Amino acid sequence: MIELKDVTFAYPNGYIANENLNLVINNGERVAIIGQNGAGKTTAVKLMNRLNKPTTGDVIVDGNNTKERTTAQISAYVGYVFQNPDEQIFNSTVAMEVEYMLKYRKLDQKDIDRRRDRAVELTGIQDYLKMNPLDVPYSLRKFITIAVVLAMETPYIILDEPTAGQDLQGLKTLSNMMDALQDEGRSVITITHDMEFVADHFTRVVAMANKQIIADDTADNIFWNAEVIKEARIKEPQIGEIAKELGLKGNIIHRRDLVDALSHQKKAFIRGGSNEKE
Amino acid sequence: MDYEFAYSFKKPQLTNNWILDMNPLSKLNLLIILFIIPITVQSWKWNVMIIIFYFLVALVAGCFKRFTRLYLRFGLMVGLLLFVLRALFIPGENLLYKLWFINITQEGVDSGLQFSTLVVAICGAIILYSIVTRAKDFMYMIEKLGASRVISYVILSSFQSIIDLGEMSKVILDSQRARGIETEGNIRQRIKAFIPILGPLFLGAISNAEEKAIAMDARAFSMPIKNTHLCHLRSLPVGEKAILIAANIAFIGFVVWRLMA
Amino acid sequence: MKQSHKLTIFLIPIGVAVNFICGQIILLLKLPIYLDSIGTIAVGALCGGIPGAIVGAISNILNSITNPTNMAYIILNVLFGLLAGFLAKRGVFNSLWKTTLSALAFAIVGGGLGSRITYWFFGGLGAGTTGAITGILMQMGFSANTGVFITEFFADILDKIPTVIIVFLILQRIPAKTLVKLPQGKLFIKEKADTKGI
Amino acid sequence: MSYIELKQVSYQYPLASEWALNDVTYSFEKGKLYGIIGANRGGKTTLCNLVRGFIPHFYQGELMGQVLIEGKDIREWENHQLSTEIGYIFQNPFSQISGVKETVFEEIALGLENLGVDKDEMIERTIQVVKWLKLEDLIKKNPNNLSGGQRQRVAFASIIVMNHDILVIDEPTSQLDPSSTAEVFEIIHMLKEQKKTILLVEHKVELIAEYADEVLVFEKGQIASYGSPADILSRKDLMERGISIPSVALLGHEMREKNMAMDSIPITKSQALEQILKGGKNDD
Repeated sequence: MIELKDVTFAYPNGYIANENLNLVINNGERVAIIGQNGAGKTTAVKLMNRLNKPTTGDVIVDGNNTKERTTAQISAYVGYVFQNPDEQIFNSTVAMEVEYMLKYRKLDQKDIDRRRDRAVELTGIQDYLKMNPLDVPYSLRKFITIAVVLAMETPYIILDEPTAGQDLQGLKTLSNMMDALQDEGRSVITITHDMEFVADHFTRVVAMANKQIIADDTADNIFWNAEVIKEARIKEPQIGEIAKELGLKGNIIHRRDLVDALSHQKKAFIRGGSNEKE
Repeated sequence: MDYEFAYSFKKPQLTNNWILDMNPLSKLNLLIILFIIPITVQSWKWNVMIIIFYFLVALVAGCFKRFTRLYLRFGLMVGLLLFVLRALFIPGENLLYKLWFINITQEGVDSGLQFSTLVVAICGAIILYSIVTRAKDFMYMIEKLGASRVISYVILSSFQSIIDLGEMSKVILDSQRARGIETEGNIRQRIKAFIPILGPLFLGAISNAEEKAIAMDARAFSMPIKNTHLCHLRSLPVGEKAILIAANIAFIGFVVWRLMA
Repeated sequence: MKQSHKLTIFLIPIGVAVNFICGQIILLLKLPIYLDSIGTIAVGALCGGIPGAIVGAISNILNSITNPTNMAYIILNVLFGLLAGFLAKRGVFNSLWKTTLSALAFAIVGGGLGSRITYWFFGGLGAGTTGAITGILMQMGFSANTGVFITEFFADILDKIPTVIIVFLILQRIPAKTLVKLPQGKLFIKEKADTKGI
Repeated sequence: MSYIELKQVSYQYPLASEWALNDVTYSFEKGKLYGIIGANRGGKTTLCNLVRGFIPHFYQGELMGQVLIEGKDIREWENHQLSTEIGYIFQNPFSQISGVKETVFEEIALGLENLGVDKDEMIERTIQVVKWLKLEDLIKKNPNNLSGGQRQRVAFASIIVMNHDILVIDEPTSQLDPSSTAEVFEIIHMLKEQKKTILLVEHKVELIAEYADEVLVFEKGQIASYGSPADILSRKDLMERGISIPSVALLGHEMREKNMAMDSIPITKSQALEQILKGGKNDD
C-alpha cells in the first residue's frame, strides 16, 4: 500500500507544487492521474518514490516512511517510468539496458534471464534485444524503459504519459501489459492526457488541479462531473460528450453502453434530444 | 499588444548607462590597455590602483555586486593562492620564518605580492569585460566585422546548452535514482553512477542536436545571403571615438616613456 | 555546406556544455577528479580535429570568465581536440586498451606542455593543488622546472585515464543512425550494424 | 493542379535493412489539408522529411523515383531555397527553440533575419504573427523558459512568420496536454482557412476527421489507402490493421450492427449527433 498523508511539497526555492495530498493506493489497483500540465501530477507521483521528499506530511510505501529511505532504496518497491525514455537509456544494447539493474543488484543469472524474458515479453520488444536502444524507433524505446522497470518486479509501477506517440499496436501492448500486471497483484499508476485511454482501461481516476487532488472517483463519475472537468481542464471522451448532449442518464462513457442506451431508450432520448435541438 | 516593446527594436538597444552602452569593441580596446599597463609597469602599487579602478568602473556601470562577487572569489581563490605559494616556496637570503622544512623568505613574500597583484590586475580586465559586455552585443560586432552568423550561433548557443544540459542532468539523475542506481553511497557506487548520468545526457544531446539542425534549417539558417538583425547597436558616437583616440595615444606615449626610462 | 558538417555546428555547443556539466556531475557525486575535456575529446573523435579544437577553445574562453588564468592554457584544449580527431582516425578509440594508452598522449600535452606554460607564465607555481605539490618538490631540492613537470604530468594522467575511458564508453553507445551523419562517425560503426527503418 | 508530386518514390535510410518508403506515387494539390495517418514506422515521418527535402539534403541513404515540388525535382532544389518554400514543424517543442534569443519576439523574427528581411518589415511581420496567434503575453518572455505548449506555439509562429505556401507538420501535439493541443489545432485551422497547403501527420484521428480535406493511410512504407476523411476514417478494417479510427465511427458501426438506422458512418461528434437524432426520428 502507498499512502500519502497530508502531504505538501515545496521546491527548495519555496514554490509550492502540491498541497494537502491524501491518497491511498492499494496493491493490485490501477489508478489514472489526470489534469492539465502544471496541475502537480508529476510532482505528486514523484513523492511516491522519494524523488520528491514531502515538505510536510508523510509518504508511506509498504510500511517504509520515504523520509527515512533513499530513492534507490524505495526503487525496490516503486518502479517509475519517466516520460522521455532518452533521459534514462545509456547501454549499448536493449538487452543490456533491461538487465543493467538486475546485474547491479547482483541477482543470479537464472533469475536475471527469467525477469528479462518476462519483461521483454510483456512489452513486446523481443525482436530488438541486440540493437542499440537508440536505433529503436521512439515509440518502442518507451517500451524499453518500461521493460527496465518491469524487470525489477516492484509491487508498484508508475507510468508517466505512456500513450504519447503510441499507435494502436502500442496501446494494445500497454493494455495487455496492465492486465497481466494486475493479475500478478501489482499496482499501476498512470499519468495521462489520453482520456479515451482512461475511459477504456481505468476504473479509478484521480483528478488534479491547482496543486491539489480535486476528485478521486470512478472514471464515469469523473467524466460526468462538470465541475471537475472544468477545473481540471480535461477533454472528456467523445462518447461521454454525445451521451450528455443527448441528455442520456447513467454516466455513459463507453461505446457499448451508449449503443445499449440508444437501442433501449430510443423514445426517451429523442424527446430529450429534439427538445435540445429545437 | 505591447507595441512599445515591439517598436523598441527600431532603435539601438540602449541601457542609458554610458559604460554599458559603449560599443563592445571600444570597451575591448580600453580594457586591453588596462591589461597591458601592469605588465609594462611591474609595480604592485600600480596593480592595486588598477584593481581599485575596476571596482569603480563596475560601480559606475551599475554591476558592482555581480562584479565583486566574481572578482573577490577569483582574488581569494587564485590571487591569494599565488601569493601564499610564492611566500612559502620561493627560496631567498632573508629568512623571515621557518616552519618544518618550509622557509619563508622576504624574497618569497616580495615576489608573491608582486606576482599575485599582477595576475589579479590583468585578470580583472577580462572579468570586468565579461560583466559589462553582453555576449550577443559582442557577437553582433563580430558579425559586423564580417564573421558568419554560424559563429555567433555556436558561441551563443554554447551558453544556452550549458543551462539546458545542466537541467537535463538533474532530470537524468532523478531517473537513474528512480531506477535504483545509488548516487549517495560509497565512492565505488558513486563512480558507477557517472556513466548512467553522462551517457543519456550526451546521447540525448546528440539526438537533440540533430533535431535542432533540422529546425534551424527550416528557419533558413543555411541561407547563403547576409542576414539582417532585429537588434542593432548604435554607430560610434563622436565622444566615444574621441575618448578612444585619446586613450590610445596616451597609452602609446606611456609605453614609450616606460621603455625609455 | 556539406551535410555532415551541418550537424557538427550543432554538436560544438553540446561539446562545450558537456565539458562544463561533467564538472557539475563530479561535484554532485562528490568525486575527486576534474574530467573537463570529455566534450572536447568526444567531439574531436566524432567530428574531426578542428571541431574538437573549437570546442576546446570555446570551453576555455567561457571558463576564463570566472578564472582568467585559464586563458594561458587555451592551447592545451585546442590540442586535445586536434589530437582526439587524429587518434580517432588512427582507430585508437575503437579498442579499450588503445584508448587507455592514448591517455599518455593527452597527458604529454596536458602535463608536458601544460607544465611548460605554468613555468613560463607562473614560474612553476600555478594556482591550484598542483602548485602546492610543485612547491613542496622545490623545497625538497627539485628545480622549479622539474618539479612542475613531475606534478602536472602525473596529475594529468590521473585525469586523462578516466576521461578517455569515459569517452570510449560513450562513443560505443552512439547509435549507428546518428554516426552516419557525423564526419568521422563512420569510424565507429560496428560491422554488423543492423538498424530497422525509422 | 498538382503541387507536390511523388512518382514511384522509394527510400532507404543509411544502414537500414528495410525500405522506409516503397514505391509511393501520389500528388498533392494546392490549398488542401492532407491528414496523414498510420501505424508507427509506416513511413509518415519519412514522407515529411522527403517533401521538405531533408531527404536527400540532410539524410543520406538511397532515394529512387522522383519527388517534384512545383514541377522541379527535389534533388535540383537547393536546400536553402526549400527553406523559403516549405515550412516545417515537428513534435519536440524543445528542440525547435533556437537557444540564442532572449525574448519570444526575437525568436520569432529569427527566420526573417536569416532571410535578410529589413528591420522595419521584420518588426511588422513579427507583430502580425504575434497578434494572429495571440502570443501577445509571451513576447517579452525568454523562449527558453516556456512550457512545452507555449514553445510549440512559438515554434509555429517562427515558421508562419516566414510565410510559406506549403507547411509540413509532423505530430505537433504528441507531447502536449489537451488544452495546448486545442490551441495548436486552432492554429492549424487558421492556416487551413488561409488556403495553405498542409501535410499533417497526427495520431489523434478525431482531429484529422475534423480538419483534413484528404486522408492518406501509410502502411509499411506505402500508401495503403487514400480519399476523403468520410470514406477513409469510417472504415472499420483499418482498426484490424493497427490504425485508429474515430470512436464515433466505431459507434456508428456498432449501431448498424444492432440494426439501428444510419445513412452514413459518422466521423465527427457533430455528424454522430446528427445521425443519431435523424435516425431516431426516422424510426419514430
